[in-house]
Amino acid sequence: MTAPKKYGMSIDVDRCTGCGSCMVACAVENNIPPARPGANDRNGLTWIRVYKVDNGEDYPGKRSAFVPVLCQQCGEHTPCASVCPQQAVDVDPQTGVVGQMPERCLGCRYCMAACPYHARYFNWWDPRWPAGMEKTLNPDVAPRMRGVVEKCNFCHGRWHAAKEKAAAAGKTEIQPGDYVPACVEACPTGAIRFGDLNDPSNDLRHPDSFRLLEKLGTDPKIYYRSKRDWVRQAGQAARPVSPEKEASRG
Amino acid sequence: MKTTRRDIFKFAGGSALGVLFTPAPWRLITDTALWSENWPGIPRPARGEIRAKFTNCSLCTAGCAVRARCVGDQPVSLAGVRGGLCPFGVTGHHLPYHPARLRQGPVSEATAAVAEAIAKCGPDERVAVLDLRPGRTASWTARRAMAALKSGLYIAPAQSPVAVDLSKAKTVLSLGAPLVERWGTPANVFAARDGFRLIQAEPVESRTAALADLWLPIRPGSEEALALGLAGQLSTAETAQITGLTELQLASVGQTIASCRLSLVIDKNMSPAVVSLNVKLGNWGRTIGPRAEAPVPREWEKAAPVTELAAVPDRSVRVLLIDESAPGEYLPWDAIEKKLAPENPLVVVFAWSANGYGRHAKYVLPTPVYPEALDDIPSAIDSPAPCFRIAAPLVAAPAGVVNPSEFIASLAGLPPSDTLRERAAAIHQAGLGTLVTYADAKSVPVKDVKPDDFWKALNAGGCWVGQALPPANPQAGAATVRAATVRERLPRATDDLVVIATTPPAASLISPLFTKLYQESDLLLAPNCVALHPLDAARCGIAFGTHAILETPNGKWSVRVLTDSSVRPGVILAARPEMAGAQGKVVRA
Amino acid sequence: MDKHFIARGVRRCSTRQFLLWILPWAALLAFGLYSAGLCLIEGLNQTNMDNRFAFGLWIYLDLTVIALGAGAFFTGFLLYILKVEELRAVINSAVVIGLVCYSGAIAVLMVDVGQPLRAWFTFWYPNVHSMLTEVTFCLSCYLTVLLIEYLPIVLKNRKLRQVPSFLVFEFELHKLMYVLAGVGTFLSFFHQGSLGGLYGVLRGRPFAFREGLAVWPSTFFLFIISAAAVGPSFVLLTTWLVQKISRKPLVRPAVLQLLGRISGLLLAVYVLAKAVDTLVWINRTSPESGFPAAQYYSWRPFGTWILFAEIVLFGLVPALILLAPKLRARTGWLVSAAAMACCGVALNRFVMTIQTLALPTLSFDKFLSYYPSWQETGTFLAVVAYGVLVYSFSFRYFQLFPEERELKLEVREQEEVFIWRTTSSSAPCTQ
Amino acid sequence: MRGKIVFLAGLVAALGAGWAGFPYAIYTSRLEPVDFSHKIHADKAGAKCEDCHAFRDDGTFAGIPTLDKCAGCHAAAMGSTAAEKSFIDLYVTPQREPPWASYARQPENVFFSHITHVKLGNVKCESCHGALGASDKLPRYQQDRISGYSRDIWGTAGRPGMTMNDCIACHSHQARQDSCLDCHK
Repeated sequence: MTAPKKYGMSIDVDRCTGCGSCMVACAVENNIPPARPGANDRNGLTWIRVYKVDNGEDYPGKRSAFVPVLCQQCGEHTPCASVCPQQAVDVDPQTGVVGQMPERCLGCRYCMAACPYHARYFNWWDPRWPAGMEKTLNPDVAPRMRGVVEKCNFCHGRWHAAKEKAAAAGKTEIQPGDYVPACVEACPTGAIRFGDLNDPSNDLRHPDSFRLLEKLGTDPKIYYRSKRDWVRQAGQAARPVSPEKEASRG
Repeated sequence: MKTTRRDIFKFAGGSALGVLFTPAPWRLITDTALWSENWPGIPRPARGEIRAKFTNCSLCTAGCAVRARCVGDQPVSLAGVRGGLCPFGVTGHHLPYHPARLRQGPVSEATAAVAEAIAKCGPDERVAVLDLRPGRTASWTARRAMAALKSGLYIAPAQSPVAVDLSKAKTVLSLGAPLVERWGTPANVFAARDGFRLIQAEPVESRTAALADLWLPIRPGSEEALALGLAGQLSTAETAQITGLTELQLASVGQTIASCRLSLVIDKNMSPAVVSLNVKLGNWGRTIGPRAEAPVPREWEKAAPVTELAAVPDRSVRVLLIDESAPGEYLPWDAIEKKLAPENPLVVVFAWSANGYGRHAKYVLPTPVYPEALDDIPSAIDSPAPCFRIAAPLVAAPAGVVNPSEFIASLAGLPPSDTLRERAAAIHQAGLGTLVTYADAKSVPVKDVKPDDFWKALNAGGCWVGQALPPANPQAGAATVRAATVRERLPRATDDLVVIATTPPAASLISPLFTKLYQESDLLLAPNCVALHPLDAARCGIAFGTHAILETPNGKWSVRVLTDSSVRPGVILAARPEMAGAQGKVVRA
Repeated sequence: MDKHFIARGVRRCSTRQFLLWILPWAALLAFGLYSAGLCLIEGLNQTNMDNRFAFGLWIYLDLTVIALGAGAFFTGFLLYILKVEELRAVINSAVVIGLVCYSGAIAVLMVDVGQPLRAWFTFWYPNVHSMLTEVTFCLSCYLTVLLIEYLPIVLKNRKLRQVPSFLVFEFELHKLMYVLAGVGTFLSFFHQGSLGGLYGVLRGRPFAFREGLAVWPSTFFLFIISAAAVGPSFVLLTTWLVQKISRKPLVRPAVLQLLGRISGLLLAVYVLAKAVDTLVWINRTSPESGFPAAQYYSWRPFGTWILFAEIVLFGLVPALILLAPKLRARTGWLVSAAAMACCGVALNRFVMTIQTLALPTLSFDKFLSYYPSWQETGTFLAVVAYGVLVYSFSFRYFQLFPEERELKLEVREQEEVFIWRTTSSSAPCTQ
Repeated sequence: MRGKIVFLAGLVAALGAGWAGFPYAIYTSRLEPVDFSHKIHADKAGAKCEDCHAFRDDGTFAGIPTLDKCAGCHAAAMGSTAAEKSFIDLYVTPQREPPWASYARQPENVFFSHITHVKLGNVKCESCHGALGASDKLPRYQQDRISGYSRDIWGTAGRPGMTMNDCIACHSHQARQDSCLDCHK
């Protein structure tokens, strides 16, 4: 048996240009279909979603930052895992990854109501790709069916591949370089970094890093980083916003 | 004995009870549950051996090195070799399957029509090729072809005569250049980003502005004026009045870039005003220098000169062949239309889809799309050293597509030849520079490589990097710009709004997965959307998310209006380049 | 023509009138079934729910009808366990109401889940920590109990009695009633509670999250009390409604008043508990998870008024009315108070389901709104129509109100004329 | 009395249909395209399974060999059996891949690494695939009508099963059972 891992991420908000490479790379890796004509930002499938966050000012005082939000892989009383009625959600003690089993899911969406980060997505439509584009699907990830919940699992297909590669070499431990999620690989600025939080050699947990809604006590494994105070504030609970300002958010 | 109704009930009851004690019902509910795992409509990814192929992305002039993960021969995902790719590059392998992708076209018809039109060309009528991405080997072929034709003309958008070196700069003043959004080579930009302080002067808070150390919200269209002001060709007061910045801001910016020995001023494609400002700041030869191009065979030298569209006499082009196969800078159609001959001009467009200039053409001929096309990528604006990279096809192009440069060459009767290979041979002959191969992350001097290996390496995603030109003449390309011309170029003060295209602009053909960015999230502005400041939207009487008509000199579009308080009042932010214009208004649909 | 199906001694309207009454409801049911079918075949994209509003009208409906249907178990509990004999007058009706509510709720749940074919996984691979597992188990068990409780009512039908074995069976069942009532009560306490727990355990939704007593959050107990409180009110309400529609005295006024008193008593307890819980939540639970409670009520239209309406207007006020013997004695007050109590619980379930999901958690979230699509509404209406139909048939052919016959006789003794008028009246006397 | 008999009749009829008829009715079955004998090949062609069911360089499992592997020996008839002749005429000569039906093909959502089990776990091929390698005749391929899965991976096929329960049994026995995503993708 290998030593248990605790995979996590460090996202430097000050480096994120909001280009969206991570979002499309994630969709490519995990066989996420393009949107149906009727879909919108509330019923789409974006395992990692980059939010445009602002300091609440108006032009020219307005300043924006881009915050990629994916499944935070909560470590303590994981909100989604405890509520699933039929064990479709579990936390892998070996990796710390919160797993979602679409084939076990009955689509009650209780876990989605439970997730404070809105990182879980429901297949409202049957998966459809333009003719011929199925050829570009990733064989390491099974496409999901309509009516089930899915979410980021740190590119589990790549974890399998890395383990198989290690096994081919007769090893049980994988090479850290062999397992990198698609969004990390795709980020042009290196804003997203990935690794084992148990491994002291990486500095994913920087002193000035913060986590989303830390006070909920869900112990997320995604550590954000920013020098700007208002960005660090944005990572915490909602603050009341007057309706007209709400409307003015593009 | 006759069976009564009661008997039937009893029998049914008995069998109902009996069935419960057989495997049937339990097996049936399990099977149906399993059926829901693979019921019709869920595609099955093909399995097979996983291979890695290397190539260079030809979607923009950055030409990032790409490692393709293939199942058998089919690429299933693309990744950058030096740092990540932009979303366009990451999804490049979807383009061949885009619903709007052209597969068939009237090739023979077009050939005949063009030949006939050329034959019928009047004395002062021209046959022109409009090449959206000059500097490629294909461009050289087109230029040679146009030289061979007596009335041939080779038109291309203005190219920056200079190249910049971000790695040396300590302070970068960007006049609206989308530095962190596909300007130059992302790998180089982000490698250098931590080394310099970025000042972004731009009317809207673009993604570059959001990440800049300082953002100067200037008036739309006043970039050039700002450059002149900093160069001292305009008075500070006038510059402030034009740009909308305070004199204090101007002073501090000027002070910052002047005091720092290694500063750099850039804009979208290094306009003369910006170059001369750099020269004035003494950056010439330090952070900015002449742009170099990879060597070409001697016999190619007699090629048609590169003409800018503006320099072409109006209503003179009888036959216009637009090569859109390598996406480049967008030229407004009305500017092109002005050059066409008055009576039945013939416009043929080579494109991936009919959504680009194809809308205005008589014939649209399908070309191989990015991972199918064999092409080379000219060196980017931020690489002082010349380089030669080949976008080697990852998948076979479908039958029925045409290679634009072959088509054009055959028109002019050039002998068919493997031009890329000839050029590679010429580069190898020159013997300068090094060959960088990403598959094994090696770089060796070209001298030590055999010609065939050189060619093989290039086709396997290798890259030749030459030496930067010596900064011979400081004034090179630094044409003097008169303040007067800038003044008259400024957008006139009207009650219309200025329409600015977002960067990167929505290409004519993008992966269907881009819905993730502008439909399933609001990260990018969708092609059918425009963004206004809430006050402007209120003034136009348009609510968030409602549909409206965008009217500009270039045309009318039905758009969805979003409100965003990071857009400057008086500005409309649009996603499609053809929407950009000095005057625009949004009216209720 | 269906005369020989109708119990002796009671009078029901003509078949034609009955059909006229049934027809619109049947049409509504058909429409509802069509929209439900759309959701099942086309998928849940037919609804206006989305990733952020993962629960919508249907879950709200489930929580509400199950709370209202609590009358079944609670009346049974009072009658069979606590021996409050007066309630025998309404127990059958209560059972039918319960059956309707629970079966309707489960039917809607089957449409609500994305993969109904896998619904049974919950029984095969249950996650014992999930409140939803608890709900599913208790609901389905209690539904079977209700069916068994309903059976004797059916078997008492004049025609079915002719089958001797049925009579025997029914007699045996009656002996079983006490056990069933006990089991039903136990199950009901659990699922009413776990329905409350459903939201109370959502640590990620501090608006709904409540600290626990034992293994359950406080909402678990609040839901039990509120359901028990409103159950009798709803029985009262329906009984009164049926009396109005059928224009017949069905139970003695005393019974209704008794129901009212019970309801008022429990409602008072509930209001007290709810008030305490709210204070704890505002001052401790919510702030501790980083959410100042004030911000929940800064999002229009959900101001503090909703808190007031829930606790005072539709909680305290009806409780006081029902507890005051003078007011209770007046049908008008009694009925409207009962109605208010029902509204109060409906509002509470609305706050728990809809407002919880509408409120943002992350600072860059938007405040969300949601309107059910016509398919959702149609499915909802199907349940209502189904309920009315089942009740109508039960009322017409079975003995829902044992006192009805005696009351009739009494009345006849009193005034011949009155009876004569009612029976010959061609007014839309429905059942 | 008569009622009881009728009732019992119904009961018996249901039981009979459920136990005798249903388990066969639920499967479709078909022959493999080629009458192939593992036994003969094991004796003549290769000693070990891996000789034909090979691993790729990256450790992934190639599964059923492709035609070129067969054609390596059977470009022309080696023996005189009708089976070989028809195989050559039908597939080798026209370069057509035989439409093999894979008994052990797991559902799309299953990740199974042969190399991990064979190399790290030292699991014998037989312990999952049974004595197929020694068989002289390929059994009929049986497919569940509703779920569409092979009988070997879903339902007992006489051979050691390859159902999820079989996997779990072995994994839990070895305490290598951490999460669903160990084996699902």
